Amino acid sequence: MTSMPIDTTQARALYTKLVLIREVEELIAHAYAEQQMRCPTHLCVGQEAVPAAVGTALRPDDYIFGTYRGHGIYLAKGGSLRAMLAELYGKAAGVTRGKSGSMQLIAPEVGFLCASALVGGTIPIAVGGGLAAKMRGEDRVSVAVFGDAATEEGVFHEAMNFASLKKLPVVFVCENNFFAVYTHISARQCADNIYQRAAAYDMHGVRVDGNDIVAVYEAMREAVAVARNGGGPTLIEARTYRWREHCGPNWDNDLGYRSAEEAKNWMQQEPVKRFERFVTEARLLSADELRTIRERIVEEAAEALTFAKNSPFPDACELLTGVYAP
Amino acid sequence: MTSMPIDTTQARALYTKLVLIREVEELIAHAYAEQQMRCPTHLCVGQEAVPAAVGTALRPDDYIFGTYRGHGIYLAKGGSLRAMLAELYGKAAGVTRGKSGSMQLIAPEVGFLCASALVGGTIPIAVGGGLAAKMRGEDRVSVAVFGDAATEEGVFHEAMNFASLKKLPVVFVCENNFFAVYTHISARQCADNIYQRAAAYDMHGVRVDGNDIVAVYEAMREAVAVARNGGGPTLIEARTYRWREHCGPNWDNDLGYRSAEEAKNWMQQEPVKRFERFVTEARLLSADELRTIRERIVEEAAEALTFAKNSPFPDACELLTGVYAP
Amino acid sequence: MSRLLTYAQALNEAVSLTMEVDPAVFIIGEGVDDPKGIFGSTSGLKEKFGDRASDMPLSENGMTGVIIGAALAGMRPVMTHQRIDFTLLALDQIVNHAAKRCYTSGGRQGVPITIRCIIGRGWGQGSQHSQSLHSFFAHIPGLKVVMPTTPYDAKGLLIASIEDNNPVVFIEHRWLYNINGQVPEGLYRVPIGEAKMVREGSDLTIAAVSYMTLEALRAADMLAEAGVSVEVVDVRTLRPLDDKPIINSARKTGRLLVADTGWKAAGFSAEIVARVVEELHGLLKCAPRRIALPDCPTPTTPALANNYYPRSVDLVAAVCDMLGMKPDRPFAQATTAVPLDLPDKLFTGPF
Amino acid sequence: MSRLLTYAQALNEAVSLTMEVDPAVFIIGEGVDDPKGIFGSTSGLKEKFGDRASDMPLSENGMTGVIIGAALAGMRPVMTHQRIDFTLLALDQIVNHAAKRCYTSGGRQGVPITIRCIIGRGWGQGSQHSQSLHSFFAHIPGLKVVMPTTPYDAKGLLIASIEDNNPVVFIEHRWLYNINGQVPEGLYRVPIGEAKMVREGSDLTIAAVSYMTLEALRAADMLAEAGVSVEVVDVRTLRPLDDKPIINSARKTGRLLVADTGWKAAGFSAEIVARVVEELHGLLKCAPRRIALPDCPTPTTPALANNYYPRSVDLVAAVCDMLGMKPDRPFAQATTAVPLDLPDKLFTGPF
Ligand SMILES: Cc1ncc(C[n+]2csc(CCOP(=O)(O)OP(=O)(O)O)c2C)c(N)n1
Ligand SMILES: Cc1ncc(C[n+]2csc(CCOP(=O)(O)OP(=O)(O)O)c2C)c(N)n1
Ligand SMILES: [Mg+2]
Ligand SMILES: [Mg+2]
Repeated sequence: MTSMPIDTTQARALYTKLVLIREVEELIAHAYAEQQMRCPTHLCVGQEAVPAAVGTALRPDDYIFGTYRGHGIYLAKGGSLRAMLAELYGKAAGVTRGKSGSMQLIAPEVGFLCASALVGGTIPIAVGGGLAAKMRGEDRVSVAVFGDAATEEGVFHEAMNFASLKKLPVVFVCENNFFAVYTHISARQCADNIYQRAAAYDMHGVRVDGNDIVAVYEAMREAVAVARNGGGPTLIEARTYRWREHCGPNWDNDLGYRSAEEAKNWMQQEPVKRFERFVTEARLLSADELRTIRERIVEEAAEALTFAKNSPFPDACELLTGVYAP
Repeated sequence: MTSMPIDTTQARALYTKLVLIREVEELIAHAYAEQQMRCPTHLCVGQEAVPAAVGTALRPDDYIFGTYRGHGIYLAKGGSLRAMLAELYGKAAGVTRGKSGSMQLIAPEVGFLCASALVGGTIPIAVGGGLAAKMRGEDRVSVAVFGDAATEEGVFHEAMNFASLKKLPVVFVCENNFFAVYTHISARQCADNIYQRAAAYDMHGVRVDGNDIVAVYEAMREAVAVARNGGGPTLIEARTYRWREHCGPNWDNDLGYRSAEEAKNWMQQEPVKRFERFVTEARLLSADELRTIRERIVEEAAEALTFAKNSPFPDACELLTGVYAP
Repeated sequence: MSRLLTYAQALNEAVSLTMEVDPAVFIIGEGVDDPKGIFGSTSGLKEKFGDRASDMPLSENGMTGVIIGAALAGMRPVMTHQRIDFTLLALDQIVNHAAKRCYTSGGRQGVPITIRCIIGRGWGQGSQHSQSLHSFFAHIPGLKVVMPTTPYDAKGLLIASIEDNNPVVFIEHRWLYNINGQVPEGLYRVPIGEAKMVREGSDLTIAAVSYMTLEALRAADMLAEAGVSVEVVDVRTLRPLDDKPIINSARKTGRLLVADTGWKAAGFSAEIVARVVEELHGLLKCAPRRIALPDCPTPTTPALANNYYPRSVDLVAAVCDMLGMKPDRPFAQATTAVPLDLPDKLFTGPF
Repeated sequence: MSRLLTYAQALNEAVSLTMEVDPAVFIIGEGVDDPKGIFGSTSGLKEKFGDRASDMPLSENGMTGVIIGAALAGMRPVMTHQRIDFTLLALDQIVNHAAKRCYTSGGRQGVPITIRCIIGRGWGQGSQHSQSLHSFFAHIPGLKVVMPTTPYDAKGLLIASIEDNNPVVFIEHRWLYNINGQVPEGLYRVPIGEAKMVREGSDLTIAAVSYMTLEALRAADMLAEAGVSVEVVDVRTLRPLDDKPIINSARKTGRLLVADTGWKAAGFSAEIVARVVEELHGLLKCAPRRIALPDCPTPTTPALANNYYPRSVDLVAAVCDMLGMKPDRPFAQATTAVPLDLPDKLFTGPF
């Protein structure tokens, strides 16, 4: 018997985040049709294992930087669920008082420093987080989470070079879901080799099954340990799949840009059930425990949604406030 | 005895371009002190083997795109010497009627389509030349020539990906002289591995001694042949050394940013004498022939300089002409 | 023969027709050949023209360099950006390279590229997806900048842009995509560099940019009921700016209001005000005024975005104020009922 | 204690002093620690502060992202660009990211970065190395933009910029680097957002940006000899723009001339004209006027560049025209003898 990669505490933490992300995203998908969340919303249903594992592998004081598809890492890093849903509803209790909606979530109190609606935008910003940590002699790690298309932007290259040059405590996590909106990676990139590009930057690169939360967690833990101990950056490519449409709550395989079989295959590799099977078979958690965790989350999510719906909008006079920091 | 890599005709062509570039650059260095060439001027003394070989390996209808350090490829591709010197003097007979000086030379009539004072600026532009050729079904090749620092810019990455993705007839030629102004590559890049970055783009990469004109020529001929036959792009890293200051005619090793020994070592690998030794030893060209070629060039250069000095400035009314194409 | 087409259809037809007649024309951009076809404006081109209508990597600066190079090598590329915000990644190529090439070649080289960019608003697009950055481009010699309002102008100006031998930044407002208008079949050009008087009036001139032309026309309708006669000039081309129709109109009416889709400070609306007052000293009956975005990024929540975008009622209020009138209450009520993060159904045309 | 320092020395001292008192401050840029030290403005910092003064790869957009991230993580970075043209590569990070962060965080996050950019001219810098792109930044809410003219202001505004919790674009004119002025020792601040009247006068107001302030002062000297009294306001901060001193001055003199280092169309000078005429309707004695660059890229040859940059004589001519005077010949002769692609020796100060 091979040694168990995770223990019960880790299993519980991973499962909690995994299910939290899934349940919240599904709740949003359901509520979105009411047209009260009036902002572009990019769900990560199907991809939850990546943010859940990444968030679990980090300390609260580590930094993370993400994209417009950011609910997953926001929740996994410990951001307030109520404040996130309130933000989607454009309410004053939202993380940014309704000023940035789903695409630019933040939770600075738990190290989620920023997200961007510009593809690739936060990759170099995350490197800056690593630079700050290193300059101050802290053992903090800074993580950039981004999609496959973000690696086509010049800043990806610039950020990789600088992080490696200065041996910064950075982990680059690419969520490769093979698509940029409706365009397959093969129409955008010269090779399907994202993790191998690390070599060009004298950096370790690793590819993992992004629907296997344990695999992502292990790769992430190793990368974080290396970074924390002064060993410099790592690039992790986690291969996964987005279930719903690029932006919005619907299913869109009928558009014909990807095949039903492909989607079906990926859904058979569904990360939540797969992890449930793993932890129960490994007797890390019982089916009962899983049910309890999920029920608590469902309840919490429903409560947060009600809170968000019922909380007040910001006052009109806030339009011109907060442009500049005092 | 190994087979001879070049024949007499090629040797003559290479030598002619090599000496042309050297003599013209030295002439400029000499005349610059008169302060009549009133524009930033970046000489390529010491690096001549790269442009000379690149230019010789191309057909007149091939495209080339360069940088502000562009005299070499301008001359090697067959640009008019008179028009270049007139340009440096800001005269109406200059290639752009004095409007862009040394940094943005062009010679569209021989395929030198543009240069840029922005580091990295013409790398993607050269890829566009390749795209045009491919779309029209021509067997033309498009060449990007750029410095080591240009590979730090995001557009290098973007251009490499697109050229490889579309298998465009492009050759990327990096003149690695180890410095960006006064900054060594080790302070800017995570590894001294420019040619190896090609692998990340599923592209062939090759490193050559940039002071060995035969080596550059052979690498270039192969890359051009592959590109012309639909085999896609190649990245060539030619390692060489700039003798004089970054911008201007003077020597600047006294500034202390590089060591006298390093410079001396490189000067011992001087490309012109080295090639003279090679062609005479290989009996491709006689010492007499070499002398004749050089004398003709010296004469031609002196004549062109006189022409440039004596030719008239553009009329003041030209300030506002040519902003838009008719 | 003229038909009723949407703005999106008009754009599509312009590209399709130029591609038919000139093999040097091609179109490239993120999503050009995907199922949505840039909100319908590129749908079907892939089927008709194969690789000449293609997607591209997310490499805005590099790909702009690519089309510049293709243009220098004899092609006539069209690029699309689903949001103008993405062009900020490409300004080195657009401003440092494309805009300078003709001049720095001593007039020898043209760069016949057209860069289509969509500006927009609504549904919580927020700070990074709804900027209206046309003043950047209008500032740069060597670029041409057009912002058509009607389907007719969209087609005619896009054809003129593609045929132009210079880099043209072609800016489309997302809320215009569904409006209708009479559009002739076949190739025709609307000349770049001509403003257009779209409504005659005698009391006040509104010079409007892009979508704000529709808000201005609506304001003019509302004001007409109150006996105020407003002249509306659609700027259409920002560079080269055709200031004569605006100056002439302001000379006639004696009052100038500029309605812009962008920010005010150091923005395009300031240029119009400056040009008019430089020409018409002492001839205006009141101070000129600008209606533009408030000086802050775009908020996402509708609670704040509702007050972000100026609309016809704001123009009406400004006009009344400039004329020394008290605006009637009904004006305000007329539009505030419409949800402001979705395109206004009243604005479907035909124009 | 105050000493005579050059502008470059004043900048150097500002960075050095802030680095001494605040360990969060660091400076990074191409050439920061090289033998030339950004024309002397960063010389010695490497020796004093080690890695806190460092060079960087040629990755303008990425490195701007890096300093934004460092700022979000509590640092206070200063970046240098030897030419503002290079910032066009970084506008995505500056405009889409840094400028928006505070607002889109609901006011929770500041981005305390200072981006020093040099604008310049002369010696055939040409189209890609001599642009004056300040109007781009002045257009964007969330940025602050300063352009100091004197060594005193350079030091005080740079300290204020570094201490500011927002992204500040700090623009230095290369031709100011060698001018001299009295500069106090130690930390002091010149507040961001204050224009400054630098010469009192009664006949006409010149609002000048950066280096053009020196040309304006010289023009004022020349005009004083002809009995014309010119008031000069140094704009100093472009965003937030302190328009009151300009408006008050124009109200008093009744005439406004704006002297800018950049292009005219949709540029910063238009904003000043617009603000003044919006406030002073009917109070100006003649039309306002702008002196700015001709509408073309910068030519390299001195034969054309000589006519590209406006100078004191051009200001004098404009002023005379606005006052209905014929300019005296000697004015023109006074400056055309100076070679125009090198900094004017008459402008060394002290200021
Ligand atoms: C710089 C930039 N270019 C284009 C876009 C439009 N866009 C938004 S999301 C997206 C797809 C990005 O794909 P990927 O990075 O793989 O992330 P995913 O959406 O698959 O999670 C595109 C093209 C953008 N937001 N920013
Ligand atoms: C985008 C950009 N950043 C910075 C500069 C300033 N600069 C001019 S040349 C140069 C060095 C470039 O080095 P490299 O690419 O190796 O070419 P080399 O000069 O060595 O031939 C720098 C930093 C520039 N011109 N453009
Ligand atoms: Mg993707
Ligand atoms: Mg170099």
